[in-house]
Amino acid sequence: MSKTNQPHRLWMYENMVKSRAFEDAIKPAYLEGKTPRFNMARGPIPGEMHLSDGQEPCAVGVCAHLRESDTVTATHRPHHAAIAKGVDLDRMAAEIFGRDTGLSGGRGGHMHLFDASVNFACSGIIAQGMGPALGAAMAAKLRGSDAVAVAYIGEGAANQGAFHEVMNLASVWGAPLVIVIEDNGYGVSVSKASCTAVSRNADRAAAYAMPGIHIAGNDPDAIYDAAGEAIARARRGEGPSLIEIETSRLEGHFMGDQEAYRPEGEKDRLKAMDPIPRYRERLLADGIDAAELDACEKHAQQAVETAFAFARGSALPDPASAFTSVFVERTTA
Amino acid sequence: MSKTNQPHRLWMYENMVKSRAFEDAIKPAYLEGKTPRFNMARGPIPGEMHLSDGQEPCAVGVCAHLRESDTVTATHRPHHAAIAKGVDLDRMAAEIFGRDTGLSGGRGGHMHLFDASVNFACSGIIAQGMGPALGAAMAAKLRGSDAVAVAYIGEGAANQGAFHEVMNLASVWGAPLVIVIEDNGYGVSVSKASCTAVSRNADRAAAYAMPGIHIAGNDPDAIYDAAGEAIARARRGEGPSLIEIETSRLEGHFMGDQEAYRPEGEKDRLKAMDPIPRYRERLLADGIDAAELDACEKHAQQAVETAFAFARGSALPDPASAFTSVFVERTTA
Amino acid sequence: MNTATAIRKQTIAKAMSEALASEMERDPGVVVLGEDIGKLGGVFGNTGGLLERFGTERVFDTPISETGFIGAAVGMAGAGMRPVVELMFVDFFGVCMDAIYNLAAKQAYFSGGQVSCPMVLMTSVGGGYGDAGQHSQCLYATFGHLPGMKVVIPSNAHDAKGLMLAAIRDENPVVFMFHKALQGMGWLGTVAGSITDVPDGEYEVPIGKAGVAREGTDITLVGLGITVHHCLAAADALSREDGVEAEVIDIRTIAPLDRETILASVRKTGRVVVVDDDYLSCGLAGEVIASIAEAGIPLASPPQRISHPDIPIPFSPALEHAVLPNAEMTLAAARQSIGERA
Amino acid sequence: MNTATAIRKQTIAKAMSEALASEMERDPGVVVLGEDIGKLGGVFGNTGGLLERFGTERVFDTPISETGFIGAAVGMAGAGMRPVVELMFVDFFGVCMDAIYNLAAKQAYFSGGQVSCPMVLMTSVGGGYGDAGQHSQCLYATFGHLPGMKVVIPSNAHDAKGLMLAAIRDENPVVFMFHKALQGMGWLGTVAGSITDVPDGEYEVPIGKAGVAREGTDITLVGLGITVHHCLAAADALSREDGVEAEVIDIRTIAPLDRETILASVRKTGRVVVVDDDYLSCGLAGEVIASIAEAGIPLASPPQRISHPDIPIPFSPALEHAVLPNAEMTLAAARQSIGERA
Ligand SMILES: Cc1ncc(C[n+]2csc(CCOP(=O)(O)OP(=O)(O)O)c2C)c(N)n1
Ligand SMILES: Cc1ncc(C[n+]2csc(CCOP(=O)(O)OP(=O)(O)O)c2C)c(N)n1
Ligand SMILES: [Mg+2]
Ligand SMILES: [Mg+2]
Repeated sequence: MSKTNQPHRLWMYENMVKSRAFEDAIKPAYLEGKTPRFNMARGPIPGEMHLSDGQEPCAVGVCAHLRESDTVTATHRPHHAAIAKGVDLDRMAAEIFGRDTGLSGGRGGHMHLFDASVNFACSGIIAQGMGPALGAAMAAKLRGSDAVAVAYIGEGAANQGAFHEVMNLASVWGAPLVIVIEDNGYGVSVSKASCTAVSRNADRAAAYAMPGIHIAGNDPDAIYDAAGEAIARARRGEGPSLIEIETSRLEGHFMGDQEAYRPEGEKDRLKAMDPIPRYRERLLADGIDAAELDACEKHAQQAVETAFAFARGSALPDPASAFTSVFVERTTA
Repeated sequence: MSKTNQPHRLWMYENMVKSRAFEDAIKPAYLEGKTPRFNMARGPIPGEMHLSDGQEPCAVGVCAHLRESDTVTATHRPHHAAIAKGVDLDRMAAEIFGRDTGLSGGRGGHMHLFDASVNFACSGIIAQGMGPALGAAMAAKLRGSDAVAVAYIGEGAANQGAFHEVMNLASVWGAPLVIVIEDNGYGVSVSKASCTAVSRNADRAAAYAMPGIHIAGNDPDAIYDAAGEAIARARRGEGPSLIEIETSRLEGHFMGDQEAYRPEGEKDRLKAMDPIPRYRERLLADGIDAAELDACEKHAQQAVETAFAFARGSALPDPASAFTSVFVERTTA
Repeated sequence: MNTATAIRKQTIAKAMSEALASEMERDPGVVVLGEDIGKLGGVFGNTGGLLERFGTERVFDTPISETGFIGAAVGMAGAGMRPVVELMFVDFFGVCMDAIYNLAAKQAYFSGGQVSCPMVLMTSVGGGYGDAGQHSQCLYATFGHLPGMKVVIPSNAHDAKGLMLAAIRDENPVVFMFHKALQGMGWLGTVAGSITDVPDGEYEVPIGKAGVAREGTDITLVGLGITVHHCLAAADALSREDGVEAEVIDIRTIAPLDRETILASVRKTGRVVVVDDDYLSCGLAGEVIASIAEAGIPLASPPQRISHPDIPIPFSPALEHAVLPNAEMTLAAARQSIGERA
Repeated sequence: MNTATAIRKQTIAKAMSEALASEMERDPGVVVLGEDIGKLGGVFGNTGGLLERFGTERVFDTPISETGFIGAAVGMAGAGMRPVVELMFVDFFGVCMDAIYNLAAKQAYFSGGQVSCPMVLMTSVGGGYGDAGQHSQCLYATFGHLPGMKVVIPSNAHDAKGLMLAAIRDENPVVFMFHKALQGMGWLGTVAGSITDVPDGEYEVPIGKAGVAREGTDITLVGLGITVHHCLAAADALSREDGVEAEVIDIRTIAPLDRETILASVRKTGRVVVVDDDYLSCGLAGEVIASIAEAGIPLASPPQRISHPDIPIPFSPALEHAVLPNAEMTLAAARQSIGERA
């Protein structure tokens, strides 16, 4: 980590904290109306809720290098990546609450966050965000811009056909695409080890003649460095890269998950390695002022509070709006 | 090639010749009714016709090791593999002619040859035969039999998602499956080099922790040796292998293909390397009697003539039979 | 055949897992494959306890490779086994439909009946719980349109068990849809009417036969899965408040569709409302109405259908609940039908 | 707008490639992707000459990776380009449907209109030439059932060019189906009526509007793609031999379906036969009939439909031609309709 990246480190810290604070605010809001017996259909935020607690380093380490004009496609577990990409937090919260002021007026919800102003999109179907990311990368390339695209996927997605097709196409086309695997060890209840033929998905990059980088430690700085190289490479027109990050999911697959599939004690071990306090300690050890970190935390907390107030203060959408935006009118002829 | 395999060499030669003779008989039959202007819809054999001329070594080198109880799934280009697997030649010809006596009573045609008695099946959708082959392999494994399955695909299929999924599953499950890539350099008009990120698909086997064997030379003996090892490995319960065979398609993608996409002179060069006369010379050089080879050729030719006579002598199916075999009645309860 | 007597109220999830266990016990060729169907017992609870009871040789937690493992199930079925495979949400059909409709559904036909495909594809359908447009679809018509597979959906636990038994024993591919709002998973809420007595012996509910969920003379309400319960609720209100006796038909088998049972009812009542929660255009409700029209049955008022409109399923409850068919819409349509003359 | 005058007889293939070339000329954001669409000019001739004219930066021969390159097209469209992508046969939808119906079709909705998806998916449909059950399907209803995409199919070259222009300029995903038997590839045979005058300027045929291919007063025959020609042939025979004047409607846009034009015709004639070559159950023909029935239009005889039966498409011509809808079946149904009273 070079000295010149100091501001990025604070940025990364603040965005990790913001993501965590956002999800810490989601948790009680999601559970409203769902007690005493948990019922996903109820409350102000119905449906599945996939939290990214513990995976924040993957979001900030990569997105620290990105511009608004770069594209990110995220998965069913998108909050941390959305926040790091600069998605409007107020409208994101409102979308998750299904409000009129949401990014999509409540049509999409938590698994379908789109913010065109920062080129952020999601898909809830495993590995299917990769194709659109490749397309965005190719659009940049064909237009001669140096914008890049990043596709986030989980390690479970690396066994889906779309992964293979997009990896090959990206390589053949020399697309400015970086594929980031967030390896949290599980696809719902199924462990990576039990369903993946290789121990490192990064090794699969060789099957597509592209660099494959494996990063252990769930460490924002290490991710920052590796992603910086891969993204710079893509910007230089040298083609795609695969980055595999060992990370950890500190909550269930979705809220309500009993997590009986985890080995005894695993969750405590993972929580003890929570990357956010660890990073705070590292920054302090590297001489950053506690006051600066406190300020980051405060900013983050305030942004989340504002966002939730905005969301809760917004109206539910007019039912008639369910019928709009199915098709978009032609703007030019 | 060990001496003990001498009978297999004659078997391989005879089956290559039989496949070629079969297709040489198909060609004029297919063109009946399609002249002066080629029209695929006309004649006794309508639809697409994918010939395997030049790819016969891939069929015989592998199938020489197979038993009836082993499964083969083939592609849209299935004749050579069907013949080498021992599919009933009469009923196969009748199926291609759309006759009542065909393997499937004319319901399937050239791209959907099924012969349950030798566990042979086809699919016309690229790479989609792999899943059923994996399933057949697993059925054998779960029942404790040492039967294996072989899935044939083209090199173009190695860029399809199904390839990736089945490779990974086969490895994770330790399935007795051998995947055979017939690399003829083209998927219709698109060259392998222009659409595949790696130069050797065998190298992709590493992404699934399975052996990947590359065989150059379109040589039945070399294929025989490599396939023998892979199949023995599968029978021993040691899991799947990938075999990539460099072969050549001596005709168009399908009959009627103008082949303008081929570089100047390529076709002549390939025809000069036709594996069948080359193998005949090799066998002669290795001391096999010309008379034995002549006898093989004669057997093959006779079998093909009998098959075509059977097909042409058979009735077209009763239209009412279009409605049967959609569902199969339950035989046991 | 119903060999049991004691009354045992069960959920559809439990009835499905019970049917699976009993068939696995009976037939060693039955194996279960899918994502999270082992350790977790199925996201929707329908494979609970199977791994513990039958082990990893019969119950396979798979990678997220639907094309691969559904394709493998086709091969297993062709080899004489009876795989039961789960596609967690029907919404995911887009990543694996070739294995379903070009392989499983056509294996018997392409082989001229030589090779059958006795497999069951279990898949969850339906919305109403805020899971948005990639996790709430029904796609009844998507599957019902394509030949070579049977497609069933139970509206209650009794039928779930009997249909599952019949599906596993069928020589043909059967798509077994189950509706999330009926599944009996507490965390999804459950329509009470789906929890019924489930006899504990073996019995089949025949595939290809619709059921008469309520007899009536004045109007026919046709539904499937959850909409059967909307129809029953509407029928209750009609009886109570309007003195109208509605007959309720539970389609139960989407393909092959039992047109006879529906037509017989409509011939009797002369009025019909069809309710499904799949998209409207080229939907199953339209198919039912077209079949009635083709048959030339004289109606006292035009046939009506209620379906999800031709829009993606919206996330916000304010939107989703406004467009999702329900009992009130069914009642209103029935009242309109009764009030009108053709 | 039609700015041209000279008469130029063209095939649909040529009309499609001409429309593509003219839009590529006009709009640098238009790119073409697919298998064999470059060097080969498209297996069905509809991209002929594009590679030579626009180069490898605009015309991409892809690997056999439909999920990958159709998904990429969604991303390109979201980024403001106008990709035209080919799925060689509609039968292959099963390997890539998620990219089509969960991504392309829902991008506008999920984003609340922020991100549109102006892409065209060209795909060949139809049988009749012996290519068997994985290469002969139509799947009109499969696509017409799922919201968020427009689906069109021309019955002649004039409409092919105008629909292609309109499709490329549409802000939304448009599935452009073309029927192999109308394509004008000599090697497939071609229905003569599909080869029409194609004005050489720019003009659009509006998406969402059915056409009246022949005016008439006595019965309405509804078709699309090739079945329009069956309807026209039947109408000719009816006029010549029966003194019956049939109106022929060319559906042209499968989704959104122009019910008004169809209903207006049926209101006038009181009799209707709908003909498609897709599978029957939950098909487009059924949708048309259901829409007529719902509208409560009084008919002089029950509506009829002719579709491919609910069986896989058989290979042998002896079987395929027995089950594939044709002009004779259309004529027979029309005569029955005329002869009957409701
Ligand atoms: C094609 C498809 N199959 C299955 C699912 C259901 N599903 C949702 S999340 C998930 C696990 C994904 O695992 P991974 O890719 O590792 O991401 P993680 O949840 O760990 O972030 C599964 C199986 C889906 N959404 N799409
Ligand atoms: C999923 C799918 N995409 C496209 C096709 C059309 N198609 C048929 S054969 C073929 C080329 C296949 O190439 P390869 O796998 O190398 O086999 P080969 O024809 O060379 O034997 C293509 C693209 C198909 N049948 N299935
Ligand atoms: Mg994971
Ligand atoms: Mg090839």
